[in-house]
Amino acid sequence: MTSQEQIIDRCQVLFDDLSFTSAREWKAAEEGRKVIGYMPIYVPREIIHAAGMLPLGVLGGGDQLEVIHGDAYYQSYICRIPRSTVELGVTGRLDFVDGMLFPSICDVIRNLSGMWKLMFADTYARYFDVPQNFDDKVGGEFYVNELNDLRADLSKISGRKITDDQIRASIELYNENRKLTQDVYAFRAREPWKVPSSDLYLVMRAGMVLPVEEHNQMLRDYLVAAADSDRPLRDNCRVLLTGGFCEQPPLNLIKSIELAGCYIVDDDFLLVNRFLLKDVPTEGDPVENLAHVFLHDSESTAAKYEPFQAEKGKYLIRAVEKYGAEGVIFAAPSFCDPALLDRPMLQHTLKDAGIPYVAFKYAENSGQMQPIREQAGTFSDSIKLWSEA
Amino acid sequence: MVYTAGVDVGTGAVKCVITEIDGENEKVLAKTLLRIRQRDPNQLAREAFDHMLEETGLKEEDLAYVASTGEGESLPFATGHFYSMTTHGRGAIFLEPEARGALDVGALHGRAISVDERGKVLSYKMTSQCASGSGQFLENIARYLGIAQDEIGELSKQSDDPERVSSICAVLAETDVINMVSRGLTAPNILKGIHLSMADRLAKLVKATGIGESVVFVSGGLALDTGLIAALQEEVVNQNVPVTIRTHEDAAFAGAIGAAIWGAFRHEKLAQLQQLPLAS
Amino acid sequence: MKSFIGIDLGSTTTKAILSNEEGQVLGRGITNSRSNYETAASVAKQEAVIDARLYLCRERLEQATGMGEQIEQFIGDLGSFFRKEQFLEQLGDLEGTCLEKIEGDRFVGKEEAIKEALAETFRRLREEALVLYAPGAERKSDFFRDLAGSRYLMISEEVAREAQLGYDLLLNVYDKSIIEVENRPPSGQLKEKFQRALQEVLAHGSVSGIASEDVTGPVSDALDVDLEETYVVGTGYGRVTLPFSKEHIRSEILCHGLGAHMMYPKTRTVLDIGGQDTKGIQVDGEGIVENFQMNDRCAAGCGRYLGYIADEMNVGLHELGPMAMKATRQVRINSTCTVFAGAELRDRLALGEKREDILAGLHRAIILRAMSIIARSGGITDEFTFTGGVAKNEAATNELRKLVEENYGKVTININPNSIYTGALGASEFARRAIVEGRTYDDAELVAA
Amino acid sequence: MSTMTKPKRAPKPRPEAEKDASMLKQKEMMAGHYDRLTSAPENGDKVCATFVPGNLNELIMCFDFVNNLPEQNAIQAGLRKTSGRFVMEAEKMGHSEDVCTYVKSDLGMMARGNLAPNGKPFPDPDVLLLSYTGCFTFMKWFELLREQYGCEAIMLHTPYTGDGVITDNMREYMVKQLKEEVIPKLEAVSGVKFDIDRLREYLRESARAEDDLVAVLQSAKKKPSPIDAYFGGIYYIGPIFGAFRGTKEATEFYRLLRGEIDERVAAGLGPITPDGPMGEEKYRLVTEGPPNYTSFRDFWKMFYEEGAVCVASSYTKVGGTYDFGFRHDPDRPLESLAEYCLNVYTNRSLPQRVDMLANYIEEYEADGLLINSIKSCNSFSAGQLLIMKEVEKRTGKPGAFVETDLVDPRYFSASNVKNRLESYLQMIEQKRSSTQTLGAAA
Ligand SMILES: Nc1ncnc2c1ncn2[C@@H]1O[C@H](COP(=O)(O)OP(=O)(O)O)[C@@H](O)[C@H]1O
Ligand SMILES: Nc1ncnc2c1ncn2[C@@H]1O[C@H](COP(=O)(O)OP(=O)(O)O)[C@@H](O)[C@H]1O
Ligand code: SF4
Ligand code: SF4
Ligand code: SF4
Repeated sequence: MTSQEQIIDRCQVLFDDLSFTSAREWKAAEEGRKVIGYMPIYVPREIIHAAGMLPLGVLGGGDQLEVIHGDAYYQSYICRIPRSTVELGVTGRLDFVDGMLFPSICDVIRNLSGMWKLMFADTYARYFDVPQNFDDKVGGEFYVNELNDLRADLSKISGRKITDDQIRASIELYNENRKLTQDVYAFRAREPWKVPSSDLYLVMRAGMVLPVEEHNQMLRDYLVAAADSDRPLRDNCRVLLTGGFCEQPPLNLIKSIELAGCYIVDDDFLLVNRFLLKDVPTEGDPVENLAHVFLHDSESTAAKYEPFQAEKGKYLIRAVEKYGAEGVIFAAPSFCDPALLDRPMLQHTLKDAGIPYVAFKYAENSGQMQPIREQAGTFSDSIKLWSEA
Repeated sequence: MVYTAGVDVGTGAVKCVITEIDGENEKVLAKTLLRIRQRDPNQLAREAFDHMLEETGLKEEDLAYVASTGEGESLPFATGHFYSMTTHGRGAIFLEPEARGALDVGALHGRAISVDERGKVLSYKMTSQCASGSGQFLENIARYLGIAQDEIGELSKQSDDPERVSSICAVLAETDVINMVSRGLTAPNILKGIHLSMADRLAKLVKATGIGESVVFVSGGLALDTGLIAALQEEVVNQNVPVTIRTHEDAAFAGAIGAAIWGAFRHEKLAQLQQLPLAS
Repeated sequence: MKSFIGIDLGSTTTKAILSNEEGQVLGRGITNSRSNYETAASVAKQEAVIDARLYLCRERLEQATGMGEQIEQFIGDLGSFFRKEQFLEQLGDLEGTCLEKIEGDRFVGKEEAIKEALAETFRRLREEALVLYAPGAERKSDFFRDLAGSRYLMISEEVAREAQLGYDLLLNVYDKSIIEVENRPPSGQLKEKFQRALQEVLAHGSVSGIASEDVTGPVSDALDVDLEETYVVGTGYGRVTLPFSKEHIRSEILCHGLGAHMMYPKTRTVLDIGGQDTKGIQVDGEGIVENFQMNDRCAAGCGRYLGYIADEMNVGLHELGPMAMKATRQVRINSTCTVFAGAELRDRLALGEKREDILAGLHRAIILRAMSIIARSGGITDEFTFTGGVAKNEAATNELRKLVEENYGKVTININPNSIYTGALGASEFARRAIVEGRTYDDAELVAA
Repeated sequence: MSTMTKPKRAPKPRPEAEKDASMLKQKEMMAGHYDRLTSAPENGDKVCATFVPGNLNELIMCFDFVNNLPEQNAIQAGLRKTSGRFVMEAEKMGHSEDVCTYVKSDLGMMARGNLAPNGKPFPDPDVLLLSYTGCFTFMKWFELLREQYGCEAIMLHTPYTGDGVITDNMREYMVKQLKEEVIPKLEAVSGVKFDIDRLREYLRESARAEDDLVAVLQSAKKKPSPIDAYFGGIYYIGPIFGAFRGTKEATEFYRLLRGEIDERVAAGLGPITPDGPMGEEKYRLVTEGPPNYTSFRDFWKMFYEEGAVCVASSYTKVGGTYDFGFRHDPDRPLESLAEYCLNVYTNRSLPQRVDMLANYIEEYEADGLLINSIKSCNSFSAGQLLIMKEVEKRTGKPGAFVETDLVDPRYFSASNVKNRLESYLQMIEQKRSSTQTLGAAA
């Protein structure tokens, strides 16, 4: 059996590796293999997988990448993730990637898709649009066509036709991945001292670079190992973390929040892992099925339009209930318009429900954790000192 | 009755107090402040702590709880840590029972904290990274103008035509000030201008926390700056913030006092909750 | 003779260059930019004139022959003694001013004690000046404020302790006086001071066996040369505050571009890190600016950042580089916010990192930021020149060399010991061209107002 | 040193800025619009709030709505220097310092009485038509407005033309949304039945005004340019990007304007500035990005004082790019509305934006590209530095970069902008004189 530490060590290596060695090795292992990079928050990885390609999550450079060229392209009032992503590109760290998908999340990533076309003219780059109209006949049809366009593009790159059966098989694997992911989350919510959030993050992050089959195995192993953990329970409160769906916080930030007395019991990191909330059916037209689940059963985030005023922010309340959180921490990247514009509305919803919250900002390369500890700490102090125990 | 200590490790100074707490009765027995000046804060904290023990004649084991606050999370001799806003809020109420808000202004930060009558933090706001309105900045400028720290307040109050500093960045603000000097502005007007700019930001913080009609207690090192206090009093009126600004000569100790009091509170709660497995 | 002056009024230092009709640099002057820009400009200019006089002395002595190898040393002595004269003059001014500042509540009853302490402090300062300006001695800085200031602080602390007096009182008088003294333009009697200095060289100089008659003539000649101020061009951060008309002002971008070109004609890319801004400039074969980029409004990572760090560590600016060079590893620093530099430093020290290692990281962070600005302006294609005050810092230049090579391969990198004067050099060249090449105005238009 | 100071030339007498007939007409139109809007409740009119990029004014008029444009209100607040207060108000309400100040100015204004420029309160909208075109912030903005007003909100999602082409899928998706979502909901709120012929009529009117607008903007190809296509251009696009496209008033306005400009061209005149006619045209610039509204005049002045005129700008294309031939088409009403939305400048891919700007530099014989990067606006700003690089590469002309904000006065640092602009213009000048010297030598 692999121990928790062994798994995490492996994940840490994958996480620290800004040259994506494991993906490079995967590609080199067989003639003709292709890798398709994607940015947050959601792309249908099933289709990439069905084309025999490796979907590779590109989530910025974190706090260890020295950004020189990236800064040359971005003003100081734009978030960090596009600049470190450009840095990864310019420094050749993504030179093995055969295509990049830029999902519809905000104007920054949207414009990055065009920059990529200009800067890396030889690589396939696509802005991957998703509908904000959730009617099957309107948005649904648009989306099915977009998915089929993507399918056609990918099949051109891979040089092979992507059959419905191949997509179905991929869907099955990703259904499994989603289920395991949910299990790990549920486990952490139950016994958060056994699954430190930085561990959980690393395990999930590994799924961005590993083939799904391998990641599924890792998740299974981790669940077994974590059950045996002998970490002690600490005098911490339970919080839900939200806002970090795109630019990733430094690992130290996650650790600092826990150190300052907060167990994170749910978060919105790496949503691609669990963007679809239900199993995608394997009968019928697989592309339509992907579209259908996307339209009707996918995660709510700031990048998605909420058609019903009464529903605005309710997903947070449901999560608080489901995971037994005592409060919500809004941690958003600086200059992240979607997260920061959404925040007041979500806060109103929480306020009405009497759920306490705090808010702060970070950058993927934040070095000073003191203000973060200060705020998370005050939050946990107040829950600890004043909760009815 | 219990004795507790509060140790506030700041960026500019280390503050220590020992309190005697008997139910509702809270009393500060001793207090010490040591400026850090490039020395090791943790070592200084120990020094200050020993000094207080000596002064009160207490021994370390007489203390029910040694609570650290500020940047003292790793203080080896502390029983537990409370975060600054938690402690300043409580310290404010100790020093000014009517306070329902605390404004902690230190060398590099400003924080407005809204508390209820028990000292529970209801909300807070902090200044963001850019810090032209920080104590450090004021200190640099005073140095530049040839003014001692404890003269700033009085001089500022003599101003007749203050000019505000507009730059958000302290570096650029420094140049603003240099320009002012070269344009012949007097030191009182410059200082008052800085005070007003700081007060402007701080008043906004107070407003943003939603502290209603009540007393706001200014704590931290800059509470001693009477010029800033005066400017704050003006600014809250200007901005229609319905609060009354007050402070106290021991305001610099608010964090340490708050920590000591919470230490006693936690001590009691822990005693009740003995079953809770606590990791160190 | 005609002379052309370029003044670069920077946010930290003010530099002046005096050149002749051929564009040859005769003198360089520098002072710290202070609250009064006009004073700063005139002090810098005066410094350049002093330097030019020394240059002329050297020239005359070379023509007069006879001294051979000893000229350099002789000129060095002459300069030292001259500066000592000037230093003592200012020190006297400072002492007088300090005495006037002993007033107010805090001094009540202590006036006499303070006067005594001041007298003692200044006595020691004067004593030190002799050593400081002894022939061949090294000085940390040539700015009065730096020299007198740091020593005053040390000495008065000692004196205060000995006299059992509050140190802050002595500090307070000083703080109040220094600005005033600094903003009094130094007296203009250069010639007299030079003459006195010459006598001293002859009496106590390090060059032995000079015959007074061999040098007096040439030196007097040199001092008599009329350095007519033909045209002045101002540039730099504070240029708009100079009492010049628009035609006499050039943007610092153009001046740095041209200045770098004059030093290294093959330069195509210029990086200037000054006190408050960082600029990447691309120039063509004529020194004409093709493109430039500056840091945005945030002053993070500029020269002043190092200033804050030096203050925090209580060391001189010039000591930072050498300290950083002793690092055994580099701490990663991501934020170069100037204001929080001190906090960051303390943070890291608290985490147990070594000062040297943190400093190394800080230097790297500054250069990383500069590299981005270079990239923004178009990258480095050919010969590259680094200018501005930070170019004096060895750790910074080392880091820069490394990063330039990593990112642009092997290119020629020029770093001139006089790089801080680049902007002023460009300005003086603009001044010269305005007259000599008539690029802007003909003489008729230059008649004094 | 004082001996070196040249005598200051006596300042030119400053003529009272003359007002052209078109300016007066525009003023009148705007005043009329605000009156119609603020008296909507008394008149029983219904109000529809929508955005400038992708605004469907013709369609909105089909349902007798009065159109309210929050962006224009924010601009008005900027010009009137009240936006700073509004932005701060919004920040106090919990909005981040980091986000778009257009939104905050609008929300802050609502919190502070929601007064129109005529001093009367804006009516609450009856419907929010979220034309989600070219900017993600719009979506959040309308969610925020919906939260505030609790009224019906209609989402019209315009897909981004990431590959630089409008695909059938995009067009059909939009037409379908118009048919299935937008029109039925507008009918329901207004109680007016949709009449496609009425729409056609408005579209025909639009196309006429569009022809004249294009002629006006393209007059800047002349030397000297009779207009400033950035600062002046903002006035010119007002009616057509706002509540007037599709009206006879707009058609008249643009005809009048075109006449005036033609006269200026014939007389060889340059643009009119707030200080009267501009002096000699020394520099011709293409600009990218919105302007700054809180110091609009000071900003403009920095240009015309130095003899710099903007001959083409991308900002005047945010409400539609007409200069490449697109016109609203009465024969394909819904399709042309869809294409109009898909075509607005900020909905175009970065490579398309580069093409456009590079072409402008060439066609309008400009000296270079000036980017005014707006802190608020990720839609415009993210990627501008690459745009600059690419345009420089293609045209060989230098670019310059200044940073301000639309309506947040805190982000306008006059000395900073001036320093850069001056350096830039001096650089152009220096290059020019050096090529002249070289040319003369050869
Ligand atoms: N007597 C005084 N008058 C004015 N300001 C003072 C005085 N004493 C201390 N300060 C200011 O207080 C600041 C330190 O505040 P403090 O709350 O101790 O900060 P920290 O907790 O970060 O150490 C210093 O920046 C200093 O400028
Ligand atoms: N002797 C020195 N050693 C190291 N760094 C220096 C030295 N002198 C100046 N500097 C650096 O240069 C900066 C000033 O550069 P300068 O080009 O004079 O700026 P400005 O033109 O803005 O005044 C200072 O902030 C400092 O960091
Ligand atoms: S962090 Fe926010 S603003 Fe930045 S790219 Fe991601 S979603 Fe967009
Ligand atoms: S350098 Fe100035 S503007 Fe930049 S982050 Fe620091 S304080 Fe702010
Ligand atoms: S982000 Fe830009 S386009 Fe979007 S609302 Fe703000 S200013 Fe307008």
